[in-house]
Order: sequence, then C-alpha cells, then structure tokens
Amino acid sequence: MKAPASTSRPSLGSLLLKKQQRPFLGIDKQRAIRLFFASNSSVAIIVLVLIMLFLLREGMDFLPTYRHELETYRRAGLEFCDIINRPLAEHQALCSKLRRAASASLNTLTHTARTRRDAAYELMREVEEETRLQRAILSDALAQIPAASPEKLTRLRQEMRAATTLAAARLQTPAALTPEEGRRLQRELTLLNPEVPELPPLLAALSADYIRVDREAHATFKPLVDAVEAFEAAPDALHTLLDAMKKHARETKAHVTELHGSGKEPSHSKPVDFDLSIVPLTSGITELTAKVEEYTLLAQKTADTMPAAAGTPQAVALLAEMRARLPDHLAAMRQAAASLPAWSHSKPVSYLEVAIAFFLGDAWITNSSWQDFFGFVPLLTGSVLIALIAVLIATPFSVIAAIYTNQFASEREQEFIKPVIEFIQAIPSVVLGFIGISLLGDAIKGVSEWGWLQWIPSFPIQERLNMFNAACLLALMAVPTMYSLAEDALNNVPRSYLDASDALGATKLQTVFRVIVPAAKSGIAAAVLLGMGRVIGETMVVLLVAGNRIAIPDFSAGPGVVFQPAHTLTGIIAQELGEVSRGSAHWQALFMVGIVLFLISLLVNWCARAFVRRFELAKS
Amino acid sequence: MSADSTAKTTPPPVVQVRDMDFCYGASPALFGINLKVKYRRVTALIGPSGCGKSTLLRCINRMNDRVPSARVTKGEVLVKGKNIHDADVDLTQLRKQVGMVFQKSNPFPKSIYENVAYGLRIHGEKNKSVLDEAVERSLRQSALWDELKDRLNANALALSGGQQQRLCIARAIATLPDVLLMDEPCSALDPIATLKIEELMHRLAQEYTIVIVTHNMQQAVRVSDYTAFLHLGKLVEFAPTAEFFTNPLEKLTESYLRGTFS
Amino acid sequence: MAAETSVPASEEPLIQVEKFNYAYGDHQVLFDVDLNMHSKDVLALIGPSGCGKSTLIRSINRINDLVESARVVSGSIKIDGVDLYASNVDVINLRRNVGMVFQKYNPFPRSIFENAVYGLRVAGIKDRHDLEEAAERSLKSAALWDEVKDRLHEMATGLSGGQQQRLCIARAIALQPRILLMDEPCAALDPIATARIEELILQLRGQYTFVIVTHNMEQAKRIADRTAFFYKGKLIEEDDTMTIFNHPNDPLTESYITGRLA
Amino acid sequence: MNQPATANPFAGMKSRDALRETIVRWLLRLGTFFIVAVTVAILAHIMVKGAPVAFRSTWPFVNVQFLTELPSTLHVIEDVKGGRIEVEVNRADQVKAQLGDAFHSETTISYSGGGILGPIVGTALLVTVSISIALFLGVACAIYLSEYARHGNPLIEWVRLAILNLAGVPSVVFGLFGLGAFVLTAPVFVDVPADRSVFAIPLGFTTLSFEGWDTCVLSGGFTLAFVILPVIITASEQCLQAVPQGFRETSMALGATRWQTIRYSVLPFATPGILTSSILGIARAAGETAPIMFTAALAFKDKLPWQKDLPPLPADASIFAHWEQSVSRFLGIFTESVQALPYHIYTLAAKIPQNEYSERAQYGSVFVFLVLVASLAASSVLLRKRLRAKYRW
Repeated sequence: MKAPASTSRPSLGSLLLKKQQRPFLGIDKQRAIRLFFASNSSVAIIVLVLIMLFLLREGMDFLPTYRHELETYRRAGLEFCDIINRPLAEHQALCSKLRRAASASLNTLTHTARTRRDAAYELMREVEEETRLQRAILSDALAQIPAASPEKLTRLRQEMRAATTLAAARLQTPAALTPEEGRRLQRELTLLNPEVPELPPLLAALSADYIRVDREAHATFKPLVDAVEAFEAAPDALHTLLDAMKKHARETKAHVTELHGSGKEPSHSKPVDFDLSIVPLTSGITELTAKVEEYTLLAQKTADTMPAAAGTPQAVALLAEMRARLPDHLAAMRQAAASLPAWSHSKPVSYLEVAIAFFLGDAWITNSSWQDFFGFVPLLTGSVLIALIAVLIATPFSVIAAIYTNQFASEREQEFIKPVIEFIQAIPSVVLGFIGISLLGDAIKGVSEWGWLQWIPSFPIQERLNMFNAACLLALMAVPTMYSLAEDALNNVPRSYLDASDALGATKLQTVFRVIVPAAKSGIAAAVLLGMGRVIGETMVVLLVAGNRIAIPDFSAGPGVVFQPAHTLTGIIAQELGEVSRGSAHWQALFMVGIVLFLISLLVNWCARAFVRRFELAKS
Repeated sequence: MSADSTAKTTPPPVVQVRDMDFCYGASPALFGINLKVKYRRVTALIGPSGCGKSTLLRCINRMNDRVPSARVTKGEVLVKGKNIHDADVDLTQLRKQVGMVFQKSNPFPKSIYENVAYGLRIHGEKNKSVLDEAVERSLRQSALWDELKDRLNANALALSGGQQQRLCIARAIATLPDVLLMDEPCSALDPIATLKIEELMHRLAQEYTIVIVTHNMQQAVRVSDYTAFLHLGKLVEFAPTAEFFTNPLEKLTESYLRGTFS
Repeated sequence: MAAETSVPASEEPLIQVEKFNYAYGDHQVLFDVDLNMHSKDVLALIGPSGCGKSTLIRSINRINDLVESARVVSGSIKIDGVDLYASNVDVINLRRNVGMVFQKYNPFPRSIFENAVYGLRVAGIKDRHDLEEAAERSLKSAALWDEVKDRLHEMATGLSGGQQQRLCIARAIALQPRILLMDEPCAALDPIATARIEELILQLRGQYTFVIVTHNMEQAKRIADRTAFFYKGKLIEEDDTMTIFNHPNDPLTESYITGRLA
Repeated sequence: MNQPATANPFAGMKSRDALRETIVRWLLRLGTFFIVAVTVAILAHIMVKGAPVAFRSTWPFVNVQFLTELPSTLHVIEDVKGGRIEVEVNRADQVKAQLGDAFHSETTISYSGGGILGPIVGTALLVTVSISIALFLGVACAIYLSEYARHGNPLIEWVRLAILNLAGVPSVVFGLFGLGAFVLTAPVFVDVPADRSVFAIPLGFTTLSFEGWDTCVLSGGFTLAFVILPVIITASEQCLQAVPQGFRETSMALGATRWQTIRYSVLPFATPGILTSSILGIARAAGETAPIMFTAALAFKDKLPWQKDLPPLPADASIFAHWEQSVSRFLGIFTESVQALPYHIYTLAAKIPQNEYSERAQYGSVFVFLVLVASLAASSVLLRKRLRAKYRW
C-alpha cells in the first residue's frame, strides 16, 4: 500500500493550524466539558459549605432564643427561687445517706426475720402464680351477677383446689426456713383460697415476728432513726414557703409565654409588668432568709445530736461522710440566702452569660414544667468519655493486628485476617447497637457479678446499658479504620531501615519495635485520631447502648465511672430532634449541638492530617 | 581469633568463599566463586553492573537470606573459620560481627546518638556509660565526632548526605565487627563527601577488615589493597590492587580496565 | 555542528528543532538542541538513558504536554515551518499527522479492529465501510493483515508481543500521518519480533518520515539514514549513520559507540 | 570443613531471648485473632438466632411470610389453659371469637408481627436514589481530579481537603443537614407556596417555592448520597488512576481530544472497578440510620410507597389519563416517606420491650439486614478480585 503522493494532500503546516471552532455557549467544547467536570468536582466543597450554612440557619438563633428564655426565667423570678432551691438539693443527698445508714443499721437486726418472712411470701406467691388462671376464673364466677350456679361454683372450687394442691406439692423449702416450717407451710398453702382473705397461719406468724423485731430494732437505734426523721423534716417550713414562691413565679412565666408565644416579640395585649409581679418574691426575702436560718439551725442540731455509732461499719462511714459534708452545705445555704437581696430581676442577661450557660452548663433539662436548661457539658463528657474508652480499647488491638499482619503473618493468615477485619466496616452500626442491647449488655453485667472479679471498682454493675458497653462496640467499629491506616503507615516505612537494622544483627522483633513502629508512629497516631473521629461521630450505637442518662457521670466512682450510663452529643440529636417543634429553643439547641459536632469532626480531621503531614515529611 | 596471631604469621583469611554457586530461584547469579579476604585489608569488588558483586557481598552476612528463593547451591562461605550456613550459626550474631554499609545512606529517623547506639542496644547493652563510650569511639573513628558532638540528640535525617553515610559507618562499627561490608558507599555522594569516606576507609582499615563494592575504578585504586573483578557471575581475577591494575593476568580484566580508563 | 554542513541547501527540512530547551519543573533535560530532519528520512536518536532523546521525540507531537510540570524553556520545534508551540496550533491535528509508537506496546483491551481504527473513530469517521477499508490498509502496511484477518474481532491483548507492537504501528499509520515517531519500539520485544519490526520500518521507509529512539546501536546502523547522538541533554553529533558509526567527530560519540560510556 | 572445628563465633542467642521472641509473637497473634474471634462470634450469634426466623426446614425453606409481609402489631392471645397464640391484628378478633369462653387475656407488641417487606422496599428505594446521585456526582468529580486536574491547582487542593473533611463529618450531622436542606428548604413546584417557604419565585403557571420536600425517599436519598459521596469519589479516582497512563498517551497520540480519550480509553476500563467499589457505597448507604431518621424513615407504615389511594379514574378515561396516573404513581414513590431496615431495627431494639415475642422480629430483621449488607460487601470483594485478574494490562 502506497501512501498518497504528498502533492495530493494539503501541506503539513497548514494542517496543524487551528480551524474555526464551533463555540459552545461562548466557549469551545473541550473547555465546556472540562468546566462541567470542574464544577462537579467542587460538589464536596459546596456540600461542606451547605452543611455549615444549614446548620447555622437553624441553630444560629439559639443564643438569642435561649437568652430570651433565660431572661424570662430571671424576670419571672424562677431564678430567684432557684437560688435557694439549688443548694437545697444537697439536702436530699445527705438525707439519702442518713437513710441508708439507718436502714443498714436496722437491717443488722431485722435481716433474719425479714428473710424468713419474704421467703414464705415468695412461696405463697409461687402457688398463686401457678394457680392464677383457676383463681381468676373462680373469682370471676363469684363476682358474677346473677351468681353462678352452685354446681358450677363447686366444680370451679374443686378445680382450684386440685391445682393448688398440685402447686403446693411442687414447692421447695427455701434455705431461710427450716424443713419443718417448710412442710407446714406447704400444708397450709394447700388450703390457699381466694375466698379466704386470711394469710396462712405460719405466714402470719412470720409477719408478726418481723414486725416485732423491726419495732425492737427501731427502739435500739432510736437516736439514729429520730435523727433521720428530724433531718428530713428540717427544711419543711422552708419548702412550704419556697413552694408558694415557685408557684407564683411559674404563674408569671406561664403568663409571659402565653403572651409571647415562643421567643417572639409580643404582638398585642398588655405585656406582663415584671416589676409588679416580682414583688411577692422580693418582699419575702426576709422571711425566706429567716426560714433558711431556721433550717440550718435545725439541721446542725440534728447532726450534733446524731449518734456516731451505727450498726455496721458502712453505716458509720456514711454518717461520718454526711457529717463532713454538712457544714459546706449549710454554708452554701446561708450564702445563698445572703445573696438574695443583691439579686435583681431586671438585670439583663448578657450573651456571654448565655454562652456560658450553654457551653459550660451542667444540666440538659428539657420539657420541664419549671425551666428548660440546655447545658452542653453532660453530653460532651459522655461523648468524650465514651470515645476515649473506645479508643483505649481499640488502639492496642488494631495496632497489634496491624503489626502482626504487616510484619509477622504468613500469606495465608493475611488472606484470612484482612477480609474479616475489613468486613467489620460493613456491619451497620445499628446492628452493633442491637448486639449491645441483646447480647453484650447482659454479658458484661453477668461477668461483673462473678465473685473473683469483685475487686474491680463498681462491680457488680447496676446498668446493663452503660458507657463501657457502648465503648466496646465503638471500639470494634473503630478497629477497621485504625487497622488499615496503621497498616498503611507500617507499609510506608522505607525498606532501607529494615536493611540497616537487619545488617546490624537485630532480630525481627527488635527491628519491628525499635525501628519500624517508631518510624510509623505519626502515621499510627493519625490512624488513632481518625478512629477517634469515627467514634465521636457515631450515633446509633451510643443511642441504643450508652444508657441515655443525661447527667455528668459521677467521677467520684473512680475508674468505675465507665460503667455508668451517659448521653452523647450525637445521641441527643437522634433521640430528641424528632420530637421537638421547629424553631423552638430546644430545636435550635440541638442544631447548636450539631454545629459543635461538625466543628469537632473538622478539628479531628485537621489534627490527623497534621500528623500525616509530619509523617510524610519525616519520610522524605 | 586471629587477632593475637598477627605478629608471627600471616593471619588466616577472615572471610573465605569456597567454590560457591548462588541462585535466585532457578536463575544462577554466581558461579564457582573462590575468594579469600585478608585480615585488616581493604578488598574491592569491581565489575560491570549485574555481574554479581553486590550479591557476593551480601552472601558474606547472609543478607540474601531475606530474598525468598535466593540460596547458595554449592560451596561454602567461611567467616572467621566458621561456615556461616551451619545450623548453629545465629544470624543476629553473624551480622553483629559482619557490619554492613549500604549504597544509599539509611540512618533511622532517630537521634544521632540513638542511631549509633542502636546496634549495641539490640544486643542487650543497657549501661549508659558503655553506650556513651561506644558512641564517642565510633563517631571519632568515622571522623564525625568533632562535627556532631554538640548535637548528638539532633535527628539524624537532618544531616547532609555525606554525614549520613559516615553516620551509617559509625553505626556499623559501633558493635566492633570483624568485617565491614560496604555496598557502593559513595555512589550517592558528591566528590567531596566521597573523598571523606575514602579517607575514612584508609583509617578504618587499620582496625577492620573491609570489603567494598564499587563502580568506580579510581576509587578501587585509591582505597583497596586487593581487588577482585567479577564478570557475569564469575570471579575473573583477584589480586593485590597494584598488580591488578598495572599488570592484569586475564584478557577480560585488561579490556575492562582499558575500556574505562581510555 | 557537522549536521548543518551536510544538508543539501535545496531541500527544506521537514522538522526543525531550533535552540530547544526543555525542562521538567526546575530540572532541565534538553539544552540548546538544534536538529533538522528531512522528509522521508529515517532518523535514529541514540544516547545513554536519561540523555533526553525520549523527551525530544515526545515533544515533537507534544505528547509530553500530558506530563505535569513539563515545559519548553526556550527555542522552538517547527514542522513545515509551523512552530508547534505557538498558540495557533491545533494539538489534536498535530497528533493526527504525527503518529507515535511507544516503547511498551499498549493496545487497548478491545478488539484488533477497534484498535486499528481507533484514531479514525476519534477523528469522527463513522462509516463502517471506510473504517474496514482503513483497517485493512493499515494492517497490511504493518504486515499484520495475514496473521489477524480472520480474527479481527478478538481481543488485541491476545496477540503476541511483536504482533501487538505491529498493531500499534498499524494503529498509528491508519491516520496516514506524515511523520512517525517511535520511542524504542523494540525495547520490549524478543530478537525475532524485533527483526520483523525492523523489516517493517525498512518497508515503510520512503512513505513516512521516521524518528526512532533506540538503545540498540546495531539497530540504528541497520535502519537509520541519519543518526543523532545525545548526551546529558545535549545533541553531540548528528550525521549520516555511516559517518557516525565509522568516523565520529566527537570523542564522546566514539566512546559511546564503542561501548565505554555506560 | 577441613579446618579444625573451632568454637562457634556465631553461637545463637540465649534461650530466654528466644522464648521472649516467641511469646511476643504469640501475644501479637492472639491480639489479632481476638478481633477476628469477636467478629465471628457476633456474626455467629446473629446467624444462630436469626436464621431460624428467615428460613424454614420445609419447602420453600425461606420464610416467605417474613420476607413478603408488612410489619404489623403482634397480638399474643392467651387462653384459659395457659396456651398462647401469636396472631396479627386483623386475625385477633377472629381468634378471640373462636376461643370464646376459653379466652383469657391479650398482649400486644408493636411492630413485631408480620414481616419486613416495608423496610426492605424502603431501604432499596433509598439506596437506589442515593447511589444514582452519588455515582453521578462522584464519578464526575473523580474524572476531574484524575484526568483534568493539574498539580498545584488551588481548586484541587480545596476539593481534596473538602473530600477528606466530608468523610469525617458524623452521619447525624448529615441528618441535620438533610433535615434543614432537603426536608425544609429544597425547592418544589407548587401552585400556592406554603407559609414556611423560605422564598418563592413565581413562574407564571406555577411557583418555585423553597419549602422543602418533607420527609420522603428523595430527601433521604439525597442525604445518604452526600454521606457516601467521599467513598465513591475516592474509589472512582483510584480506579481511574489504575488505568495505565499509556492508554491515555496512545489515545492522545492518535489525535483524540482529552474528552475522547476519557470517553473511549479511560472510562470503559475503569467502569467495572468503579461499579464494584460503589457496591461498597451501597452497603454503607444501606447501613446508615442517623441520616434517614429525620429525612425519610418512619417507624411504622402500613402501606408500600406505591400503594396510594389515587382518585379512581372514570371508566371512560383516556389512555393518556391512565398513563398520567401511572406516572404520577411512580413519581409519588419518591415523595413518600418509607420504613427502612436500619430504622426498623432501631425501633425494634429501642422502642419495644425485650421479650420472647419481639425477639423473633428483632433477630429476623437483623439477620436479613446483615445478610443483605454482607452479600453486597462480599460480592464487591469477589468482583474486585475477579476483575483484577481479568483486566490485567
């Protein structure tokens, strides 16, 4: 095949020059296509900006709204009541300590009698439960109007009797009762009949015995019991006065809300005259102060007369603790009373105060008949604590797994381990949450009841759903992220380090732990951080498993704090957003939480990138 | 073992390769190599690329073991009289006593001090004063002490290329090896740094037995006492350097030398 | 340079490279290259790796524009008097008229037919008949027709290496370019396949202007009318192939063709 | 060999060190396999508890009822003999009548009866919508990043930064965003704008009002699309990068334009990979709960999205009217809120008491869900393996 003679073709030079282009919307086609893709590529940026925008749009008004609410709270005098009310809450805590001390002391004496009585009752309940159907039918028949035929009644009675006998025969004598008593009770229970209201004689006797012992115990620990009662009653007068004030304040507030709607400017109708409405409160300051003084004196007196001795060492400790905490409490009460005159309902609420109330507020109280508070701290503590525990659990395992697969595992092991760990990523978080509810919660609780583990603080645990449970599952979720990133980091360690270390006669282990892991450490740190980001942002697991108690965890429990339930930033949004009306302070508060979450995620990302960048610098 | 007998007789070769064949999988890389490395002398391995000189060097401390399928198929390698492929040879001990410096300087991303002390640390040395002493000694020997003594805790990666390579040498000699293997230690360096390393080799030769692979004929002339020429996996000629370059026995050697020096 | 004097004044060179400087970022790879290539000639570019010969050939059809940071520092390349790097040049048309064959044969994982007509398809030719005709013509030109005519619709990746490379040549000449650039077309092939490609080039000579980069000096001797020798980004010498190989002017050229310059 | 045997200068290390080496190796191995074991244990637990719900020991071996019925309230009717009958709400009265005197009591457990067809359909719809959007945007973005973008272009740096950050945004924040953007603000064509409309643009025949789409498949799908967008972009870019540079060069050398090169010699070879990787995106989208909580999902719905009461057409309605109605019925699917599997599981786990009756629905749903997601993930892994073997260039 010959190429056509060059004469028949246009000159090469002329071919190379640009022809007239068909313009497409003023730009040529290639540029248009390029622009199309470029605009699509900016979608990520646009989405990020939109996220921020929409979060801000819904959440931005939170501060003004919340400020308005807090202002109403102050104007209407609710804050005034809370000045006294808040320190008074400590009284409840002290009371409960006292009560626990008293009941522990009483328990030392009444324990046996009560156990015996309860055991007998338990037996009776068992029989009743077993024969529930027959008893119910008989009762129905008896209550029937017109009355059922005597034959039928007789038949029903017989059936009931037969069932009762059968049930009673199956009973086992509990350890608290002697076999003798057991047999007797069995016999008496055979006669159990809904038509006869009396208790079986033995049961009645046991009950009476318990009552007697209990009375004796009360006599023995009379000073203590009296002290409890006295302490409980100490603030009664104060409470009465305060309740009246609270009622008044609430009425004022209700009036305001009615007029204003939620946070909107008053439209028509006469605004509430706060100056007037506050008078009943401010005028009561003297009385209130007097009542507070009265209370402190009473409480002090009780504490002074209270015996130091109690039935058990635990009770003694409780008493001592109560005594130690009382002076602070009373001082706080007095101080609160002293600060009353300085309080003014007309003092404006500054934005700084609102911000502090949100970011440093220690209570998240919603749908309250008194006052809603949107304090961020309990949620943040929950989120951070859970994330920390999860990362603490996940980090060693993922790093170990990464080191093992990257450095030690055989090909076949790798082929098995990698897919399994990567598969964890595919497990939806809601499924893990469900596992936490259905399986892990009971498992952890069960383990915490094992005898030889009781040295662990706060074992046995109270709540099935708690932070630790959630953290375990979150750790599992974080493992694949951390694992694959850490493995990448290890993989990226230059081979020449390996050469050098090997040539110096290092063993495999030495090479790995002295050279490779240190060289990859910022990569691993980034992996951990990104895992943490994943964990903090996770919603379903914490919503289902963390227990959803909105309170700052009680750190006085030491490390055992992890077994307490908590609520989280993500969980609160998921749980409450569906139930609030748009535009309310609560709605806006939830969006504020969203904004903070968003910022946290950006921050975590930024930190991780900073680590990775350092890592890459170190490599080059 | 040979150190005490130097005065009387010529010491036995520290490294002895006998009739060795070496394969990567099915493809042979070295054939029938016989080589005796003299005690406290510098032996240079030269030859065109791919001739197997690096492979031969890596046979001496069994660095080739890490390549799967690479193995010695015939013959043996003796270091200090011991066949290093014997079952009772511990790799870490072998490599402790046969140090190696690589073509591309590869200090660890740690401090200068930790780099030099690394070899001792992994062999269980914990005593701080021993470590200090060893670090100072090896840095002095590698002519780095004066430059670096004030910043031993600086990151080694911050050093210049030539300093890094000398640091790698210091790291290798910190464990007092008997043999020092150098795999084209200057090929990644500029002439001035190269010169410093060569000077260093001269001095180190008084205390260590050195085997060096080089591309650079002049370098071999300058630093080595003995030169071995490899071609296509065979050891063509092995002779004292002066003789080797002035009066080569083999035609192949001659043409190789001429080709480069013309 | 020698090249200037030997050009007959009557014939205007097809490709003129004038004071061409080229760089990747800050790293300059071509320095003041002056080179004239004549219509229907076969020009071989030789030189050690990294000397810039591939860069030069890749800037003749501006395929190097795809490499990030690649840029012309100064100078120009003109084809038929048109400066390739001027703004009025249509790169697409340039590439349609300056075909290129790469070192690594890389047919698309499509059918042989689709590979052969790819250039035509993207040029907008849709007529089935035209395409078939062009495929047959180009495959015949590339001496591949007889081997593949029965399996035009099988995957091109199923062909042997040499066949794949010839398919790549067919693909390039399907567009009937005036100039054919070949970047080490035989580097990835065995000797027999290489021989067939060389044969093909000899067959096609006279129809196209060939610029061939090669590592293989024997190949240059066999196929090239003229040969240019590059060293470290500079054109050292350009002349008749016979002159270059028999009586090189420059000592560098000589040491390269005698194999001393690695 | 022929030398006198000397003391071994390279004697092995102390046995204690060797032991330590072994122990540490085993510790590492144990740690690794602990993770594997936990994973396997969880899966096995769900399998053991859930498989009996989804499968039957007799033909057709699959619990058809569970997979093809809508969820409903479960009624447990107890007769006087203590026997318990589980029935659905519609059959409860019938059973009670049958029992007559023998009827004793009745307990109801929400959501636990019937099957899970509604959630399955809802999840399928959400995933379809989200993956279509995400694939379109994601692949386009990846093409730009991989084919057009030049290093050092500030836009690219910003895009990459944004993708990284987007991947780290918590899914519940996406939910908030979806609520604010799609449910409450997205533009719709209506005749009379609602009060809450942000602003309305009158267009003459209708009004473009920014009043949101309400909770519906579309809102949820869009929200999910942005959740999985980073995954799709990253995966697609990797697939595009995996196409050899030689193809591009060859194509360009043959005079193809940039777009032709992408269209004919890059995209075709990257498509299988992109599709494979996007299966992972599907799995992710199917598994997310928080983003759809406020944007698409309902706890309970007794109708499938297309079972809508439209006014009956007159008998003599034109074919056009029929056609119009089916189109509006089809489009209506996307403006309905739906049940979704993950949200259904959340409801079952959090909103109803845990007992033996709710367990059936819980484990059944979890099992089916996990099987769906896992088979997606597994098929993506397998496909990738096979494709990698097939497309080796």
